[in-house]
Amino acid sequence: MSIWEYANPRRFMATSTAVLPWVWTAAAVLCATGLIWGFFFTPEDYRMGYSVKIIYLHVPSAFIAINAWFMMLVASLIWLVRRHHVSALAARAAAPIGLVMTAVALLTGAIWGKPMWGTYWEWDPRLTAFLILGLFYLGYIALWSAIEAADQAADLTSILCLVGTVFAVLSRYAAHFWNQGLHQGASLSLDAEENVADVFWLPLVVSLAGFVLLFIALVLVRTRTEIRRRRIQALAARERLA
Amino acid sequence: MTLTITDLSCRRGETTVLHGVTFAVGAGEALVLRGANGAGKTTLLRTLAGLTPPMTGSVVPDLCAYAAHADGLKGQLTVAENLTFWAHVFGTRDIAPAVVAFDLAPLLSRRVADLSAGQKRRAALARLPLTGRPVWLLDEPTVSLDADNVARFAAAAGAHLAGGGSAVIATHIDLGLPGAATLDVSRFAASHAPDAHDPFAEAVE
Amino acid sequence: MDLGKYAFDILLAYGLSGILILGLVLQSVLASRAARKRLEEAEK
Amino acid sequence: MIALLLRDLRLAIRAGGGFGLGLAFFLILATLVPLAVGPQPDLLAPIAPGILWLGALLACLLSLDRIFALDLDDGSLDLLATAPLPLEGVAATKALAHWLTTGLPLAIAGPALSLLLFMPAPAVPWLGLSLLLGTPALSWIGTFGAALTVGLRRGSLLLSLLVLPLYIPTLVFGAEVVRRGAEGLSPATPLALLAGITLGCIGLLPFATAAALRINLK
Repeated sequence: MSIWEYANPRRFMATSTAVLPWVWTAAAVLCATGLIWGFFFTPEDYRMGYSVKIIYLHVPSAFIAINAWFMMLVASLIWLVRRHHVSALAARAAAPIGLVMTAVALLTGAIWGKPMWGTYWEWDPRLTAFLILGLFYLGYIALWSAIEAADQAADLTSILCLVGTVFAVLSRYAAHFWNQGLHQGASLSLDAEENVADVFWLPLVVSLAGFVLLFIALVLVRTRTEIRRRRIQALAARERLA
Repeated sequence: MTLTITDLSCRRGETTVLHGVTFAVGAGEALVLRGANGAGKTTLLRTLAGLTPPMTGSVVPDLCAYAAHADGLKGQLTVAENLTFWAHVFGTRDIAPAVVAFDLAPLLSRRVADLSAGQKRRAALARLPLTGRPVWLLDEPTVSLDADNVARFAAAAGAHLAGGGSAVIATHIDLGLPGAATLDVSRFAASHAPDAHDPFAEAVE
Repeated sequence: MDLGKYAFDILLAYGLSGILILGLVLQSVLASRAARKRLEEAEK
Repeated sequence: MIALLLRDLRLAIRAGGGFGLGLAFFLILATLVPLAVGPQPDLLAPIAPGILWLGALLACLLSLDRIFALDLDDGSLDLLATAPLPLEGVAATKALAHWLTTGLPLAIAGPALSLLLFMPAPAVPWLGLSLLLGTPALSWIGTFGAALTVGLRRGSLLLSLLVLPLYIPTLVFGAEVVRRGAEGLSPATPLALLAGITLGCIGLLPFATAAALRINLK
């Protein structure tokens, strides 16, 4: 059986109906475990004090914010190359999630930045790049909602996503070039010991996994909504013809 | 030069409007498209012009010259400038024959914005011979033309046919073209049965 | 429990993020329900 | 394609073509900034590079929605798409025409306007050069945005929302060139990056623009 069978809306609906409760449950359990563990059962960081607890929201949301865009990029490519409608709709479904996650990452970053750096906002390249990412999400969502014909909207937003990715990466480098910044390096890497101590790292990984599952659940739910909307449109179009 | 179309399906937006369109127009022949508003005449012409890709079947590129409702003329430019521009774009150099055929000589140095609707229409149709393409696709070419101008247009179209060209015309009036066949596009109206190309044509759950 | 001098910041971060994310979840689920209802009506 | 370029240039300079609107906007902006922030040279000089680049960017944005919308309305775009020209060529020609009527005048006017904002003298040639190198990218990106939104009602607001984020790298490197020039540093690196962005846009974006046009003409 080929993976592309899931690209059939009917097949996708059936599979997602079966899978969704499990994904929701797993997402809720992991998010709750990670966040509660992080919030109640981790010690103070010697440098940042208890403010380090914000990391359990900040890092996962930033991770999702970036990877939601990559998911949209892949889904757009699949739509452009193989014309699978579900793929285009999944890209559409992921955009608002990416936007909210970007907002959460920026918000938690700002709140964390105040005690650490003494300011809510700093034109640090990472922060700037996230702000720019948010703008790209806004443009993408605006283009989707502006075009009525669904396939045309899918085509145009896919092209925007491809071009936008190139410019988003360029903007990231531009921001880095423009201001060297005070944000610490990525806190999650393979040699985690060096960056974040184990006590903080384990709950962080759990909460990260929870956010990933939450993202999957949300994408599934929203894609189902989009598929149903398309079906409603198709029915309306048939009614007009008849 | 014969335009042969076999089993063409055309769509407007995401709905298949025409299905199984089959016809042939030979050199010197004209095909008049009939059908109620919304039957798909414009859709068929746009598909033949290569603007809308067909769902099934194929069209030959660069064979047809398309003239739509919109004139494709710039109001701020003179008639001569407009025609010369289109001649350059299509790689023909001489606008004189077209000017003669549509009797545009007195209007050449006038701005298009200052022309009457009928004159504008004539200038727009004069673009067709400039394309140097054998098949003319005309969407309601006689809209806003009075009887005189209709006759002038019919004469120009007749000359095009006599010269071995052909034409597909969506029109409601009889142009009296020699060798004109009529095709009612509603014959090809896509059935309302589910469309095999559209995964949303059947219930999704 | 004592969150030290950053208690307000931490709670604010968790609170606002919670509102945003739960809002998104709620909106997604409600939109999904609405679409399902409208589709059921349309299919009839 | 030369015929198309000449036609677009001719249309721009004929009455109602909008040539010079961008330039006038640029001039007004350079006048309004001192009125808003105060006339002190030590206040204006450091922000002059940024203001001028931002002004150029917004002036470019003003005329973007005309690039394809007028041709779509009068049917020319349909005809161009059926013409033997490749649509990519049409896209590139349109962008070039936009640059010649908007970007190039801005690049020429920029150094003159920099006097109004007390920009340090060593930075003035860098401003001209960076605008000359950077504004083509603005036109090419803008043409892409115009192709995406060509069929839409109220497309021009959406166009700004789509295009402005894409302008960010150009703006950053362009303004950085001038800032470094003003501080007496070597602007070679941002200048090279700016030129790289422009070359990339000129080489690749017409394909995306043509793809968007084809979808919109369907």
